[in-house]
Amino acid sequence: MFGLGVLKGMLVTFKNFILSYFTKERLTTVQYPEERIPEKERFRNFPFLIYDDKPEDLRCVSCDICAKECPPKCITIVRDKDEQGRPLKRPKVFDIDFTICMNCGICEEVCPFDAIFMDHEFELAEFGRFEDLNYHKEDLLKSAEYFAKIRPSDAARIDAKRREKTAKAQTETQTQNPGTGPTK
Amino acid sequence: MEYTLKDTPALETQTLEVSLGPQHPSTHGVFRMNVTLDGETILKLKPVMGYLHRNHEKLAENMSWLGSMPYTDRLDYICSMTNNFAYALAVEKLAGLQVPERAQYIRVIMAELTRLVNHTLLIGFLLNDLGAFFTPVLYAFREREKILDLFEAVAGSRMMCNYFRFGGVKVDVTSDFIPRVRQIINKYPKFLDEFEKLLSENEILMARCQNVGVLPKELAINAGISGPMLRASGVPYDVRKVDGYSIYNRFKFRVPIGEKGDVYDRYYIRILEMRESINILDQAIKEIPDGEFITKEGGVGARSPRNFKPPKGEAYGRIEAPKGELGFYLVSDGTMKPYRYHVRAPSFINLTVLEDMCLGQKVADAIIILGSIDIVLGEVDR
Amino acid sequence: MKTLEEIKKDIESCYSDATVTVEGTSLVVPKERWLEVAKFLRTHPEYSLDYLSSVTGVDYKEYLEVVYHLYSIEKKEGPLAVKVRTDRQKGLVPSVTPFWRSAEFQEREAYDLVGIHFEGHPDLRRILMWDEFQYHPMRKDYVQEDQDRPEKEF
Amino acid sequence: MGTATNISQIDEGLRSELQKKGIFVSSLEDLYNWGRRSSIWPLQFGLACCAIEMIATACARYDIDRFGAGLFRPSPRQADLMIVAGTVTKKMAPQVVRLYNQMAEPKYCITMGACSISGGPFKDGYNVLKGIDRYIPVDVHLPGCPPRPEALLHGLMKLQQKIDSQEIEKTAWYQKGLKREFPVPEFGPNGLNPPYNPEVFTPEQHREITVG
Repeated sequence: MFGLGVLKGMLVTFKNFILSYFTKERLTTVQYPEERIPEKERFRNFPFLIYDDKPEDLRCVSCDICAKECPPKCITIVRDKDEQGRPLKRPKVFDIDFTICMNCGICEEVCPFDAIFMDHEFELAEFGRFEDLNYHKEDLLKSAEYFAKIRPSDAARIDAKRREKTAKAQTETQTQNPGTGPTK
Repeated sequence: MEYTLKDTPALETQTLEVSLGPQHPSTHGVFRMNVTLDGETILKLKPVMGYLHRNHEKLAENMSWLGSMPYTDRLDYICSMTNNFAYALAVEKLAGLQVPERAQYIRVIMAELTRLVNHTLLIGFLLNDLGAFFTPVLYAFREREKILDLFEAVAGSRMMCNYFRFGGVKVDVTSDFIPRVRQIINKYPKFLDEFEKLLSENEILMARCQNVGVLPKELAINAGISGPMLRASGVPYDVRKVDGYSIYNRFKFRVPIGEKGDVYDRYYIRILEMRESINILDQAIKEIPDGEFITKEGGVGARSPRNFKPPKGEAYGRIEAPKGELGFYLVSDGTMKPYRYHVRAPSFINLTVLEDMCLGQKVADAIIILGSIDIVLGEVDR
Repeated sequence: MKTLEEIKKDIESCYSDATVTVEGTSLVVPKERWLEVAKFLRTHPEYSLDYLSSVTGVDYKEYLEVVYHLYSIEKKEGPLAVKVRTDRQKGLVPSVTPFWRSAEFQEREAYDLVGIHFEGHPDLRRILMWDEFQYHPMRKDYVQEDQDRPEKEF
Repeated sequence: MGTATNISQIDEGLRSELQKKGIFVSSLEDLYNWGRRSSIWPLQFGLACCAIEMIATACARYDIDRFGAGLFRPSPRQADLMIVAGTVTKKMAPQVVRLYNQMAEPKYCITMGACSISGGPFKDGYNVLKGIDRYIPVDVHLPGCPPRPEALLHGLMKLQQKIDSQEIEKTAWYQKGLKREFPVPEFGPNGLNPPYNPEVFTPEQHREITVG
């Protein structure tokens, strides 16, 4: 019979149509604003700067490695200076141009001070290009608790590593000058 | 004089110059075909490219070796993992790096999953060109979402994975990775059977695709065609079997070969290749060992890609990407930036024979022939 | 696949004055003899390198170079890299499209991006850039236009 | 095109009272904007990787049809939203501007992905235009490379908010005799002439990068 193939195809579509009323698993649509897909821990969208307790003391020491490594060159860092003009271990300006960033995560990999991580936040549509999408230091700050909330296993691994590093640093300072006791 | 049909002179037809322009629903992106038509049949067809020429090779020349890795995701933006695979292989050949066992298995699993995604999508878009407006694409994207969830859970991004590093992979797979791959493999043959029942015996598909756009064997070899298009014309040449790169010679899998080399063979060979990929995945997840996922000595520790300076020299690494033979020709002058970085793109070279296959066919067939070649403009224009 | 020295000896046995040199992992062929050597590599039963995988134009500041990677389908043999050099000003290399059709697009790309003219190519036009473009962007001395230049320079 | 919420002159208390009685009160503007916002027809226009993500948004899982924007029109005459999804190269820019001119008013433009906003990762390429807003006015910028399908839906919702807050008499396309025709750039020897359209775009001052 000539039309058999077409009929079999229609049968498949019909079966899918009928079964979608019974098996819940066939309804794959996610009603986006109300219902959301569970976020994957390793999802990386745009970077953010992490601070431990107060937004002032960032982990970032403005060593410029991430700005050099960034393939599309979208990070701008200007080092902070104190009154006498000596450079400080803190960025005065830390801009990430979100219109250039390609979410590749290389800045997170190369940062030796675990100061920059990739965020899960993706609702960033804006009207203005230059005024809204060029994120400055204040807009990039996120707390360590937020980082632990969105990426628990990475946060645990990194915190363990940092604790062990500070502990080792303390034991070294003890062995060099035992008299003065533990220095911060 | 009484006018009879017989004295009418041959109907002088004018040839019509049409440009199936850069913005056209059938060109899978920004690709243009200057077609000279006599009525419906095609007299001449000149492809025009370059509308997505994003200068990937010029950018790579002032960027560190690892800095180009996220850019390779954007070459053939449907299968990002195989682009990373080809680039990583070429650099490892250049720098002489060894890859640990576990990383080899992870790479093969990721490459075969990408092949599944690419072939499913191709069939969806080919049927879209054939007139089955959006239904096969909906089936195809439903399966693609499952595999992309897996890529996102492991590599961090749905489409732009940036997951491979020189000497291994960026980070180890998650603990639930193997069960999820097994779950995908168990369900995929059922989906393929349903897809075949929906499409393969469809008379409209057979009538429109058989004996259309036939590619003879000698022309295929002479024109440097590679991948499923070459095998659909009857040439048993699969880079996975020929080069046996990575650990592909450990897996037993067959290479499907077509006979006539028309659009239907190219469509059907991709379904058979998907079944072979499932076969490879099945063997790979059984034998995946534990161990480190990136080589320690010489491998680019993620800490400083700028100190990764391969020795002076050049290397040409190639793999069997889902679209064909994807090759990277890298020239290094010992500094942290490649001196010359050339991508041998399968879609770009497979287009050489587009005109030969379309001559004498109807315009509607030219669109299907282009669909069966499976081009992605990010790779054609680089 | 025979080693590069044997291939060199074979070529020189057939064409006495072909000064083929081996450089690293590739064979450097003078551009005057390149058509004969290509014909030899393609038709000789022992090589039958009938699959030209990739053609690349490279700019080495003093000279331009075209790198061909050849494979044999029946013998399933690995890449033979052949280099042909020409000077920068009037870069002219004989085109191998009569032997391998896959060179057609790739030579047009090498002409478009690096500026090597292929003599005997059926239709040597720009393939990636638009036709009014007058530079060869992959050359090392190419200067890119400034998109933010002020109005008066329109 | 501010984003202030729509200040329809109806007093809220009165409105809720009537609604209890089943009477729905709305200003003509609200109804008009609601109708336009809930059936935006996008142009079927994909350039690169973001186009695949746009198609994924149109498919079953993220389903752009729930916002009324599912009908992708191939011809610009019937579309009123142009989603520029992918890298706009200099060779493609004249076509994009011509397409935008061919669309009927009221027309909107979403630049999806970093490439169409500012050239994105390919901004140093010799053939890449540093953002399509050099030639045509853009309503919503959507960063990401590629933005997730949900991010595109969020961008669409942001555009819908913008349409909601438009007052018909004041919008540009409602004025009498409006002729919004953006000049199509020509191909020059080394790039496009003119490099940008002065009335639409003023180049932001070049910021120095401290790298190297």
